[in-house]
Amino acid sequence: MRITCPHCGARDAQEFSYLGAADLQRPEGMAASEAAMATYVYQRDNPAGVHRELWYHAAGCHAWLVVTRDTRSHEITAVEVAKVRKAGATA
Amino acid sequence: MSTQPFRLAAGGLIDRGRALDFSFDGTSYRGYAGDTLASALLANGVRLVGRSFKYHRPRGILSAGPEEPNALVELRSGARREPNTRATVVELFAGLDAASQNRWPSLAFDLLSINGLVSPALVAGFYYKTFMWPASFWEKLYEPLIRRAAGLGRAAGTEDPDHYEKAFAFCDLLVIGGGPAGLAAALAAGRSGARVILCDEDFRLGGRLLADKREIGGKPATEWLAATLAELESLPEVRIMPRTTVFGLYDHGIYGAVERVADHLPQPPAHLPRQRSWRIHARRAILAAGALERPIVFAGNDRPGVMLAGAVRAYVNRHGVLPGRETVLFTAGDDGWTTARDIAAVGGKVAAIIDSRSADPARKALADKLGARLFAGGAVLGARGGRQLGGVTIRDASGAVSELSCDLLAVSNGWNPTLHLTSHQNGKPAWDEDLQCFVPGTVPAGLAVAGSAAGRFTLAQALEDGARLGSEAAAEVGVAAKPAEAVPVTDPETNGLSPVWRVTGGKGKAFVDYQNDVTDKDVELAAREGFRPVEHLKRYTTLGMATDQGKTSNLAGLAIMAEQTGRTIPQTGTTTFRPPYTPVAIGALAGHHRGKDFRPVRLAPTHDWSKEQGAVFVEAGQWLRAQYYPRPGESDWLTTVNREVKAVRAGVGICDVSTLGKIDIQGADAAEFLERVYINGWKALPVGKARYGLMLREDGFVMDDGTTSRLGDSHFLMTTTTANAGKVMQHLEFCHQVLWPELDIRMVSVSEQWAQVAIAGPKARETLRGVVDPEHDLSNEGFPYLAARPVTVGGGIPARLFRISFSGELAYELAVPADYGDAMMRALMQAGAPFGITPYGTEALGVMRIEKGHVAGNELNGQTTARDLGLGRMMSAKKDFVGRLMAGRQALVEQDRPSFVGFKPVDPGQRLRAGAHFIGIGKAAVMENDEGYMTSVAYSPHLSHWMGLGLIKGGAARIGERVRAYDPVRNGDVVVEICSPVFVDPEGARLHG
Amino acid sequence: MAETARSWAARGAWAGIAQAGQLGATGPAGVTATLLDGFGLATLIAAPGGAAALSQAIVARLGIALPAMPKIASSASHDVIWSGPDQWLLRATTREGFGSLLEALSAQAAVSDQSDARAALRLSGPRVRDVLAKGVMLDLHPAAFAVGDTGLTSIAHIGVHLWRLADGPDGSVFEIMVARSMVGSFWSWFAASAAEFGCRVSTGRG
Amino acid sequence: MRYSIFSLLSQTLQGHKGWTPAWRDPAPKPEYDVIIIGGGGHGLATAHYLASRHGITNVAVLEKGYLGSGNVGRNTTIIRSNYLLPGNTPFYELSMKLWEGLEQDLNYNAMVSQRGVLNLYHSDAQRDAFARRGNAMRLAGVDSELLDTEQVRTMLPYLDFDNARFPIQGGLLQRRGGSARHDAVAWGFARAADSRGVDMIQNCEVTGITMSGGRAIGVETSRGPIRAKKIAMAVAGNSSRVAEMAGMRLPIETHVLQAFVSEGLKPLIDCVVTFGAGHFYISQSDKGGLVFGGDIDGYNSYAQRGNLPVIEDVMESAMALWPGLGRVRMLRHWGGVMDMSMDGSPIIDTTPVDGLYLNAGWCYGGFKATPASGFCFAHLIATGQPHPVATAYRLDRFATGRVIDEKGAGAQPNLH
Repeated sequence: MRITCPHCGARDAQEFSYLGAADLQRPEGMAASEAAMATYVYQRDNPAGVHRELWYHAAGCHAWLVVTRDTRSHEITAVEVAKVRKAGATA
Repeated sequence: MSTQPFRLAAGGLIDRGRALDFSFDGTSYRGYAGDTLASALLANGVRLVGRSFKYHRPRGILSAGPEEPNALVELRSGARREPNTRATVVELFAGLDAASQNRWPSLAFDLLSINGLVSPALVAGFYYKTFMWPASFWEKLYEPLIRRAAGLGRAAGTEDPDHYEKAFAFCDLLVIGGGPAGLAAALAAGRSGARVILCDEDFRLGGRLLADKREIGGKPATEWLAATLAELESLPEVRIMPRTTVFGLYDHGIYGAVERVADHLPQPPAHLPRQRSWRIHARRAILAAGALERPIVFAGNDRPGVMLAGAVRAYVNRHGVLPGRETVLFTAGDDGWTTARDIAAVGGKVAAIIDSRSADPARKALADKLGARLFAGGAVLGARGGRQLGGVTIRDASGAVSELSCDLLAVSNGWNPTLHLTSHQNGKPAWDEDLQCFVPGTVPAGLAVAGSAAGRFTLAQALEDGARLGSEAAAEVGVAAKPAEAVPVTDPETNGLSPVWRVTGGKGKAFVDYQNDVTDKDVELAAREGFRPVEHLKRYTTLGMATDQGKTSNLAGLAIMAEQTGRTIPQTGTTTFRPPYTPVAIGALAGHHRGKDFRPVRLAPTHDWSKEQGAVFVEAGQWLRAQYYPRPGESDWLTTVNREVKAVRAGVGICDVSTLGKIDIQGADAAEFLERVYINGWKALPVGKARYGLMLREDGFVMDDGTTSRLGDSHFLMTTTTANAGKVMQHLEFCHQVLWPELDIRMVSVSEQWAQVAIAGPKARETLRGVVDPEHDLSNEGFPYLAARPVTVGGGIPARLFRISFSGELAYELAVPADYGDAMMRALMQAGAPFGITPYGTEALGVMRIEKGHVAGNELNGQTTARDLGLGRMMSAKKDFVGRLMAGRQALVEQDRPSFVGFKPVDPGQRLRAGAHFIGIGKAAVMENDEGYMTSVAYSPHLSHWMGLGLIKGGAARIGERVRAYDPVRNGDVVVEICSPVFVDPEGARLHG
Repeated sequence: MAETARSWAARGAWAGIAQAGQLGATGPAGVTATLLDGFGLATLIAAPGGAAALSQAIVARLGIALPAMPKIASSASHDVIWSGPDQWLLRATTREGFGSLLEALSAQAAVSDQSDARAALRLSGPRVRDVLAKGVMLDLHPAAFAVGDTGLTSIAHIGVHLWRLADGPDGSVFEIMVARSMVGSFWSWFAASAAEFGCRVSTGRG
Repeated sequence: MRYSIFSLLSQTLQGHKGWTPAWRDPAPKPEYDVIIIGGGGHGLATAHYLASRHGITNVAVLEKGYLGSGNVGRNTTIIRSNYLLPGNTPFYELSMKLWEGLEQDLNYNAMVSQRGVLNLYHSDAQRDAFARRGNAMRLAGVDSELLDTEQVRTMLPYLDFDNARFPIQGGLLQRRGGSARHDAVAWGFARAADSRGVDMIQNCEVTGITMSGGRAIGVETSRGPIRAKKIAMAVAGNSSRVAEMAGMRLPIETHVLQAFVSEGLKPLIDCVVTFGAGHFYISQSDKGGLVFGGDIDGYNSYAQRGNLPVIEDVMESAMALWPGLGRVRMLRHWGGVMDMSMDGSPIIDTTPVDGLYLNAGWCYGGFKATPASGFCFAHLIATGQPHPVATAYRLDRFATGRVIDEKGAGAQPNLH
């Protein structure tokens, strides 16, 4: 596979390490519940189809990326920088 | 030396001026440059080349290409022996040495051919139905026998003396196959300036143009071939790679290829690899891999001398070999007739032509012209002969059966497109009813298929496809394409075909899959027993599972299954292919990475100094670290380690700790960030101080620990364990970039910048005094425990000094820029000489940390919590941190979780071992009584007995109690007493000394 | 970083690993390798939103601007090399004055001295791309990787930072930086890969 | 018909004309007592044990493709019970015992071959971790032996002992481990279940789970609706997709694992060996092919195929372990998709949906578990209670923290 890092350009997937689903929201703060955290840590949609997922450009620029990829065909339709995505969202 | 009795007097693309001597099964032969091993054997009249897998039937040469199922040999000898090598693709070289395989004692007389006598019982799947009684006989008797009989060639087993490489290539267009379609494609794209890579598995480009006598533009096709190659070679952005097989298609336009750099030489020249594996990144690719000819299933169709008609043509036209004196042609289409014509053209005798199609006056006329008897509407019922074809039994249109003698039977049944790569991405081929073959169905993005590989079998179509697709690919990648020129094919082409999948009624076995000895009866049996889905058929009969991956057999198997089940071929299934297209040497795909180069090794800046000191090194993850420093006269490692430990505790020692991960963390929110990633507090840490930190994974288990120092208000230096440095960096980047991008954190690894050494022992300060520049106060007050500050050494060299201790002694860690690591060690040795300074390694380091009850990798094994390790109180209740909530889960806070304590043998003479499990005294050694396990052990020279750290249910509450340390895998069973994990100086007096 | 005479001997990253001479095939060298030593190197990371200010500070001091893309910008004495979002390597051909430069820049950036952290190699020669193709997973074709381009990637499981400098007398010129601790394994790969073409090795200053 | 040497010889005399189909090809009935979704190894084993041990025969196995088309036909055929944690060891040991009697139980030769499984270690710490595991196995009544370098050298003299980046220091050997013929396992269970009346329905894809009042009462399929009192999922690789039909999310990601086979060779290696300094294991099949594999590709995938980086990683490990493999050719490689659970261990449990039972999360260890998985799942379905050796495989263990994490890798499936 090739992943087009928004910073570095198209690279072999070998340069990246994978974490998993990208859109999980960590329950933040002292008020967060154990149950919500367990869901965040363990439960996954695991879709057969379009999947937004986190990849870390370990051998490159060290950016965490959100890659939109189809888990049936491996086709990649979008790559975003995770940091920018989160900063751009309403926090 | 034989005289090549089957070599034609003239012709062929061989260099008769370059004779090459070679040997097969110990007999010497001669061939020419341009031969394959197969063509040279045929030239010499060698027909019997191998034995089949199951029945050990004599086998010859069926094909002239990569699809060869029969002519597999062991090539070369000794450590370079290559089993299962297809003689049809081996380029002949001087001194080539090959041997037949899967026979004993000899090829001509193979004892296991008695399998043929019991063969009626050895049908598909017979082994699933028997060998079950008595139960113990399967493994003791039946299976060893089966294993010995199975397999084909013998691997060398010993170390491969050749080396291999990997390489990466990028192109606009990858053309797979250097036949007419591929050449036309490469030319069209190359002329427009596109970056083109043209790969061909053969050592000579041209594909079928080498095997067929054709005309292009009114001239022999070989002239067009030569001109095209010359032009391609002149184009700077075109790279031609012969002897290179594109074996697989992977995601996003990545193609795997293997280049046989030196397989055509007796052995690789100096500085060249044997093979090179390529990862080719292609924006577009054109598959122009041609087609593979199909045999016909009839009794005895495996006799040496039964050959594909197209292969016969290749031997005649390309190699100047007519592999028989008297040929019979069995054809289901027009293409076979070309073979008859070409044989006649070189003066060979075509005794008869059996055309399965009904009578046709034009064909009759042609047969007459060739001097061959024609049996229109006929079939070959069977072939006879043992080690060599003796004749065929034929049935004519009227049903009359007769015998013909011949020594070569050319079989023509149409061609299957070489579409393998189109199915590597789960693409399914589609059945073409008109062409009676599978053609590419769903084709992966970026790939186009040209010529025969697309089922467009004529030369005109190949040239047209190549030119068109080559231009299109160039346009698609944004190169200004030049219009492709039309290249006329000027000789007539006909392509009539009415395939015959099998002929019934003959005597003896009729093979579908030659190599795995699968017969038509096996397919029938599979149908009878319900193994009807194509995958069941393949798996039950082993059809298509041999080294040729069913290139010549899959379709016939499907066709027979279709006939048995009353379905059409496409209803029965499709033929799909898994990578690689042809088998690939493991060494090629490994490249440089074997032996010491399997993975990079990391060396500390002090490595050469340690080596000079006589260190024994140990693999510690990626690093090589000094394990201990033996001195002359020391009988074993324990003696050395004991000396090192004693020297530290009595005087001073130094140990490299450069391998620890070091992360520079700066930014306004650095302290806040540490609050969130560590379980303990950081905001109150003063500048110039260090603190021990522990971090959890989000699931609440311990991830890593280390000492982090505050170098400035918004500047921290984190250390990680050696093993987890990369993992922690990635985790911190995740926390910052994904969880809390709003924080101002700026992190970078500085692990490589600093050479760092631990200086430990009561004389550490005095030693250091001789190294650190005098203006720095090192007194206990001036540089107290956990101080962490910049200093200078050696007359102004910037350094960092940390007063931290893993050994429990008065200790420091001194970090200098890596270029000065070597000098630092020398300076310390000099400064410490009066105190008997001693270098110590990771073993002594380990002993001392166990003596002090510090946790390390064995305890931080990913299965332990902070509480388990006695560090639960570090967890701040006032802040959120990674892992906080999950660490509070029911099962993680249960009182009876095994927790961290020390152990000492009740009999001080007994040795402890890590990995032993704890069992209550007097309790049975069963899982239910398992109370925990020993994580780390060492011999304490201070205590003069072994000591251990471990995790046991009840933990510290049980101090003083005795349990068994049960270690049956090493015959250990030692009674130990649970004790405090701190064995030496529990008050910490030495630390503050 | 060293600015005054010291009593300790510095030992560069290549010491004990590689030395001047000829590797592999004899005859005219297909590749020329220069082992670089003695340069100053530091990581600069801009504060959030602070890249422009940092770039201005660099322009003011060194006359070169920080590239926003994976590029290298060079003056006679310094290079700034993109090494990640809002992150650069600053390289000086000599360590003279480097410490004070870093100190001056630390107001605008998180600065981490890396002068001793990397081994660097300059490569040129007619077969330089053929050697690099045996390990580099980037397209280094002149049209795809222009003068001034840089990339962080890996070779033979070893992280590298490479860039292309202005062409020299024997064609394209590349430099590669590799973590100091792994330079032995890197050299093992390089020597095996360059042997086919023959390689002349010399030493030089960065 | 009963298989034996006598039936084989008798059929040989009749030209093999009398063999009957190994199983029927029935149309689905409108309703069953139990529907098993998934005609792979675990589903078929579950059917066999439901019928043979619990007398529950009004059972349908619904398979979207052909029987055995999932991971039972795609794995590297290794069987072993060399586990560390008490949640796992007794379960896999039950599986091993079932393997040992499988041929007689099924009247089908699945070619179980106890050739030994040897895990190599390359450091003192790894040795001690292996000792911990070997001792845990002994405590659970499982055979294990810790070998030193010389003992390994005697067994496998051609490994790289002298020039290795990570020298071999020894190994943990389970002699009773080995391999079995994967397809035959599926076929043997299918044939045995069929002989007791279980309907094996191929080309029948489940497209929905019919719910009524929070209870699963049937399935929609490509061959029409089918009702059932109990519905059991055994669709590892696709568990999340089927669970979604019942509105559930699972602690599972689907990943691709590649496997490899070499050309057929004369006997070369007599046991299963795993490399401890990389991801690689190898054995040799009865037919002579070296069967080997390595790490998962490491990203979510349902594509049943992988990519070159892992292929190369496997070959590098192969050469590092055994430099004599250089000229041996890889014949085929393929991928299977697996349920990678969040702690690396499986789930055999009831679900929040009444009437729906879950068998999932087998990671890359599903094949060796096949008999015990079916045995314990059948027990759960028939009795409503977990089998004693499978009590740890609860779905709620992630919430309670009772995870079974053999590697200590944490909640990250691609690290297990």
